[in-house]
Amino acid sequence: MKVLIANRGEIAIRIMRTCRELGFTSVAVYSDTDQNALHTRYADEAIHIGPTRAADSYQNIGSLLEASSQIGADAIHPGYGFLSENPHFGSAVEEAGMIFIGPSPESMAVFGDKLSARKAARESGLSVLPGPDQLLSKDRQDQAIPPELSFPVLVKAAAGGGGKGIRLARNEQELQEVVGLAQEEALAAFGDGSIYLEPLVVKARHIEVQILGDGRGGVLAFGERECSIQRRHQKLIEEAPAPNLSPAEREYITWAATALGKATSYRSLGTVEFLMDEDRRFFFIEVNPRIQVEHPVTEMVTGIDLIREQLLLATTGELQLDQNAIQLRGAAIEARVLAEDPEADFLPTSGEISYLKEPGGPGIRIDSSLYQGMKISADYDSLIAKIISWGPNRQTAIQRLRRGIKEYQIGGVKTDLAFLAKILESHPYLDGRITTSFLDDHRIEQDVPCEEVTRDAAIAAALHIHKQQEESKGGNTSSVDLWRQTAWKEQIRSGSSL
Amino acid sequence: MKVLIANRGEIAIRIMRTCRELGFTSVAVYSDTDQNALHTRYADEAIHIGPTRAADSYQNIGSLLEASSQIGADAIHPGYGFLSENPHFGSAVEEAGMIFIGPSPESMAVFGDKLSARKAARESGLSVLPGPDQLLSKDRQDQAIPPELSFPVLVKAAAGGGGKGIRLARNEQELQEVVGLAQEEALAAFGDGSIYLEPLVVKARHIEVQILGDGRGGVLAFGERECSIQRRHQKLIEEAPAPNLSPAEREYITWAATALGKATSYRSLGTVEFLMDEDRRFFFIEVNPRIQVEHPVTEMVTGIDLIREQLLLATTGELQLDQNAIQLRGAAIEARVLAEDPEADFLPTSGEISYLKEPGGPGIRIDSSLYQGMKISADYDSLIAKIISWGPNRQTAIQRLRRGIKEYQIGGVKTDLAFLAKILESHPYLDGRITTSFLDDHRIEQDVPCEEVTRDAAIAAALHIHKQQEESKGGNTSSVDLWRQTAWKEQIRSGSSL
Amino acid sequence: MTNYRISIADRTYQVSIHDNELEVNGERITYDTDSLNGKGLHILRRQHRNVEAHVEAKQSGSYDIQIGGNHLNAQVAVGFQNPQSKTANSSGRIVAPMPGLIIDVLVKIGDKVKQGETLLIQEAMKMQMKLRSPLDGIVTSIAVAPGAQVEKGILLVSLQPAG
Amino acid sequence: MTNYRISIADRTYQVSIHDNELEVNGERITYDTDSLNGKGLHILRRQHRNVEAHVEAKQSGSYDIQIGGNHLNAQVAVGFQNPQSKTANSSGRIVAPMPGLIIDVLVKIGDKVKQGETLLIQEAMKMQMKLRSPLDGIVTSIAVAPGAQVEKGILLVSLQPAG
Repeated sequence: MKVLIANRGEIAIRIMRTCRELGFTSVAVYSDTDQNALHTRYADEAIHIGPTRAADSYQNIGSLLEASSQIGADAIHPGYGFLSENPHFGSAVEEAGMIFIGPSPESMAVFGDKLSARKAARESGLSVLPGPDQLLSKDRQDQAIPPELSFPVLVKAAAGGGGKGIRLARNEQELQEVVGLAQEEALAAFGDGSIYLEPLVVKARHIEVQILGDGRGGVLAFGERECSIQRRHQKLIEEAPAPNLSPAEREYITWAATALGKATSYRSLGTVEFLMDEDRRFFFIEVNPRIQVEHPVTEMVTGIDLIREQLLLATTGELQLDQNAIQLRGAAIEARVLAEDPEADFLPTSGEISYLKEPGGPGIRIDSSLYQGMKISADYDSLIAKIISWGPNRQTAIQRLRRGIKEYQIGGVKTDLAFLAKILESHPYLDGRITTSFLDDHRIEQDVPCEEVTRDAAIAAALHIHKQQEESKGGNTSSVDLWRQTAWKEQIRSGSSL
Repeated sequence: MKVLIANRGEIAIRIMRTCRELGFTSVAVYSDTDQNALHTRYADEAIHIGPTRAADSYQNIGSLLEASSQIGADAIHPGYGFLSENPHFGSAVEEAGMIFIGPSPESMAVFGDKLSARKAARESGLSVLPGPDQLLSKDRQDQAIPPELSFPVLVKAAAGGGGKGIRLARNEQELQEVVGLAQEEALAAFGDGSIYLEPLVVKARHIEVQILGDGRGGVLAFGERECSIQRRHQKLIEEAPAPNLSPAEREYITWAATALGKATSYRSLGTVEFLMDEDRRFFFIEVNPRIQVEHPVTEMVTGIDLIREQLLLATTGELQLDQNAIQLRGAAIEARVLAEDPEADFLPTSGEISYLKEPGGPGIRIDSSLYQGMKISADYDSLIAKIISWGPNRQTAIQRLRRGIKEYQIGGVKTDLAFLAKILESHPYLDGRITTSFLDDHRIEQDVPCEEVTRDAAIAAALHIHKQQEESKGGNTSSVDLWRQTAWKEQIRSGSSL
Repeated sequence: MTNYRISIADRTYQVSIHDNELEVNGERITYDTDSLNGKGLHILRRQHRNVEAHVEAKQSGSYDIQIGGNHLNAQVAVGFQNPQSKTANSSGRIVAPMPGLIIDVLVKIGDKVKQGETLLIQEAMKMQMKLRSPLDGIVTSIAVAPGAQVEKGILLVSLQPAG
Repeated sequence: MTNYRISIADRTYQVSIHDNELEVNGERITYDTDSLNGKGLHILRRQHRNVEAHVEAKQSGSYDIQIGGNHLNAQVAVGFQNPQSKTANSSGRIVAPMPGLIIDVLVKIGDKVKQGETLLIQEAMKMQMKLRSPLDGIVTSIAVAPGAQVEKGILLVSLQPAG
């Protein structure tokens, strides 16, 4: 079985790892920029698919099909993002005689469009947020917003996913401003500029259920994930199980997700997303018809490799487990390591990874595509690694994740690691008081470092520059060797302190 | 709570990780050679304890107590090796008013001496290997071996542990030859040259049970580990649970280990080691009164952090769990990454770590003290890292461990990684046909690499040298930039292949 | 003897390095230090602590320092030159806040703009953002056109403050 | 143009590098290659595969290469010099098989020794091992004394073969 992974970065490597464990041959694809990327070296085979711009490479169906044919792939895994939710891609892969490791074209058609997804959910008996099941036209200056909605509203891409292309409008004027931008963004990201309106639910929690369906009505549920900690509508920290859910609440969403999967004969992995409002009512939002960034927390608490189950289902046509085999244990949390600057409104950062030391030890999993010498660019998503912790309970999982984040050393590029650590130390997070407005409600600020730390930093900087200058003068003996003559032994003996 | 860790390498970092999760302050100690070691930077505080020779630093009770007093430590964790089984150390720590995170001096006295351990086990109703409960004198040329023994026999250090100082004698002449060497080795390693004889059990399996006692008769058992894959009587690959044990067999060794712990009012972590012979009879060998190298496999299948339980017991005096909370799930395997050359009789290797990329992804745990720029020397143990896998069953755990080993890149120092991979691919291992003579019975040979690989290696070597030479000529432009002009695009278009 | 003036988080240190002596703000320091690789990993062995710092040169005079979980920026002047800021008042300079693609330029030279008015739209990481005017003024130069790929910090538009 | 003769696992390759051309055993190669860091990480992009190789210089002319899970040793001669082995027959040379401490020297110069007889005892990683004579002969020189710390490959004892 030769599987081409039509993606890059950590998710490509994640999928290849399971391929390797199963003895499947994995094929990497790469754009110009990615010619030395870790995923191209991890794969058993690798093939170039086009220039850096995603539309010409990772989102280019023609290139991908040509590469698949050239290399003799039996199956294609789309990962997340890029073409993963594009219904044409799955169909084209199947028409070319290959296995598409994802939902059937029918499921994709239903759930790829957020409005038809709402319809399917309502028909399966799920509560859906109020709002019209129709698209917004671009020139809507004259229209009033529909009577069932009131400001604030969210403008969302109908073909969207992963929190991209969502805009908030608090009044009529803002709505007029963002409509155009949202449409352009949606077109750029998903190849489809359709947008629609949804009410903004305040103090909501984002909770989702992982399912796997066999396409014939057999559906497994793998428990829920809490993904409320978001910036710019994109998830930052996710956990399983969702804290403080009652057994009845958990049972309800599991039922709802399974019912929707069964009603639509859902095939492959998918995530049924819900909002829980202040009154603890659940509303269906959408189905993500693909593997998700945050799937590892489910793997940690169930002990099940979701990609393995997905690959085996795709190649055999049969689910390998039954629902009784899915038992949760402990708690898991994922933090997304981003090449973004939280102190500058999460703007993307770039640079070359000059030093890398990834965390380890008990209860820590790293899904990363980083390597020393890697160049981080703004060409693709800013997600560069994920750190996931497991513990017998939520408190231990938090303690471990904090410990792991402190161990993570990524030199050369500014990341959100310190910001993630601050969230995990904040009282509302520890208490499980989490909503999608967490980062607006609770200002997460970096501590001013203590004097000792800045002093050490200043010394390190001076040493560094001094050493560089001495080296550029041509001598091989670096100044730092001289420092060693100031023996610490004497200091300790003399008891001198600073 | 300030905990000084009287150790180095991966186990020091392992213990500090849990300290950090619990909010305990950790203190590293270091010898001259280790002044930049990772454990000294991981700890909250660090203190120098003497020159490189272990007897003068990590095994120097005086230095350690002085350091503890200077830095105000509340407790000392000995790790494994070094002073961990030295009864004087535990007593000295407690007399100095600190908590010793390990067995009581009484337990240490019973189990530190392998002969009194045999006696205690026999009194608790455990089967013990035949042999006299007395030491061997150095000048035993005139003595016959005791009537209950026959060749081959093992010469073992009474104060030993970790497989060190064990010698095989197949006949009277070999016995005479090895007695002196074994005594000297025991003296060097444990500060005590006492040795004794034990029959060699052929086709034996080495199976051990992890216990934690409260020192007042309360004892928890955490399941067993299979540690039969050994080289030079030192474990190489360990797993939990032991494959192919019947429920009755598992119940028996659990009972035996717990009974011995209760009878001796055992305190802290310990491992009760058994041999299982060809007729599936279990014989007690010894108790290791300390944390063991292979403890992570037990942590992976129980989900319990053994160091955490040990630290909390030591600081509160109470066990935090009851036996019902210890439930096994799946299978875990550990492989020891050694700076040794398996093709040269496992002789130690040395060098500087020039490149490091550690494995990740689902079900992989790394316990390592490696960092890029680290100098590996023969001053201490050759264990440089551990890779541990977990899977829902043994087969998946093996697949994952193989995958993880293949991901592990350690440049600059030859290791046993490729050898470990070959063991994990061998049929007897996959079938669970494991005995302590595995590596003698099954010749594990490296494949001759295929022609494509050696050809690529030759090209890489030539490029490397060429680049170095051009750089030493002073130019900043490296030759490799020129290669890039040979565009791959043309090759792909022209379809040229090698 | 080389002197460095280093500013970190509103604190300023004067560090002097001469042979095997190191002074901070005039005080002799007796740390032992090591540099572990050629890439900026430095270890300061203080009395009861080993501190690890990663130093990375950014723009001229600006360094990133990772130390104890902190990610700090240091401004360094060598030889105690007074860093007399010769850069013009930059409030009229609109620079790219990140690398990315210029989607649209909404103004032309000579336009009067108000504070908060959108001047350009830039895209990066598939996110579009409006770059707004920081003041009331007149557009004096435009350095980019739609479709341009720009580096972070590149000057995009210059404004002359009004009044 | 530089020529390299490279021996790996009993195979020998002649690699020629000249500007942007690379030949292996006379055949023009059209790989695209890159060097990712200054530390010996090379990437060979072949037609349908990206291969990663880590190259590390060991002793003169000897290189360690890690590639695809293999750990290979390469002997390299630059410029096709015939590596005329000028080293003496080394069978009478006892060298340290690893770095460590010499615990005991059991022979003295002029001693007749038999094949398999223990000449020295060395300790490393707390394990003692006997270094035995590879042949029958006479001890002609002893380079170490008990207590010496030796590097791997250091000459310890020389023997003159008997007969």
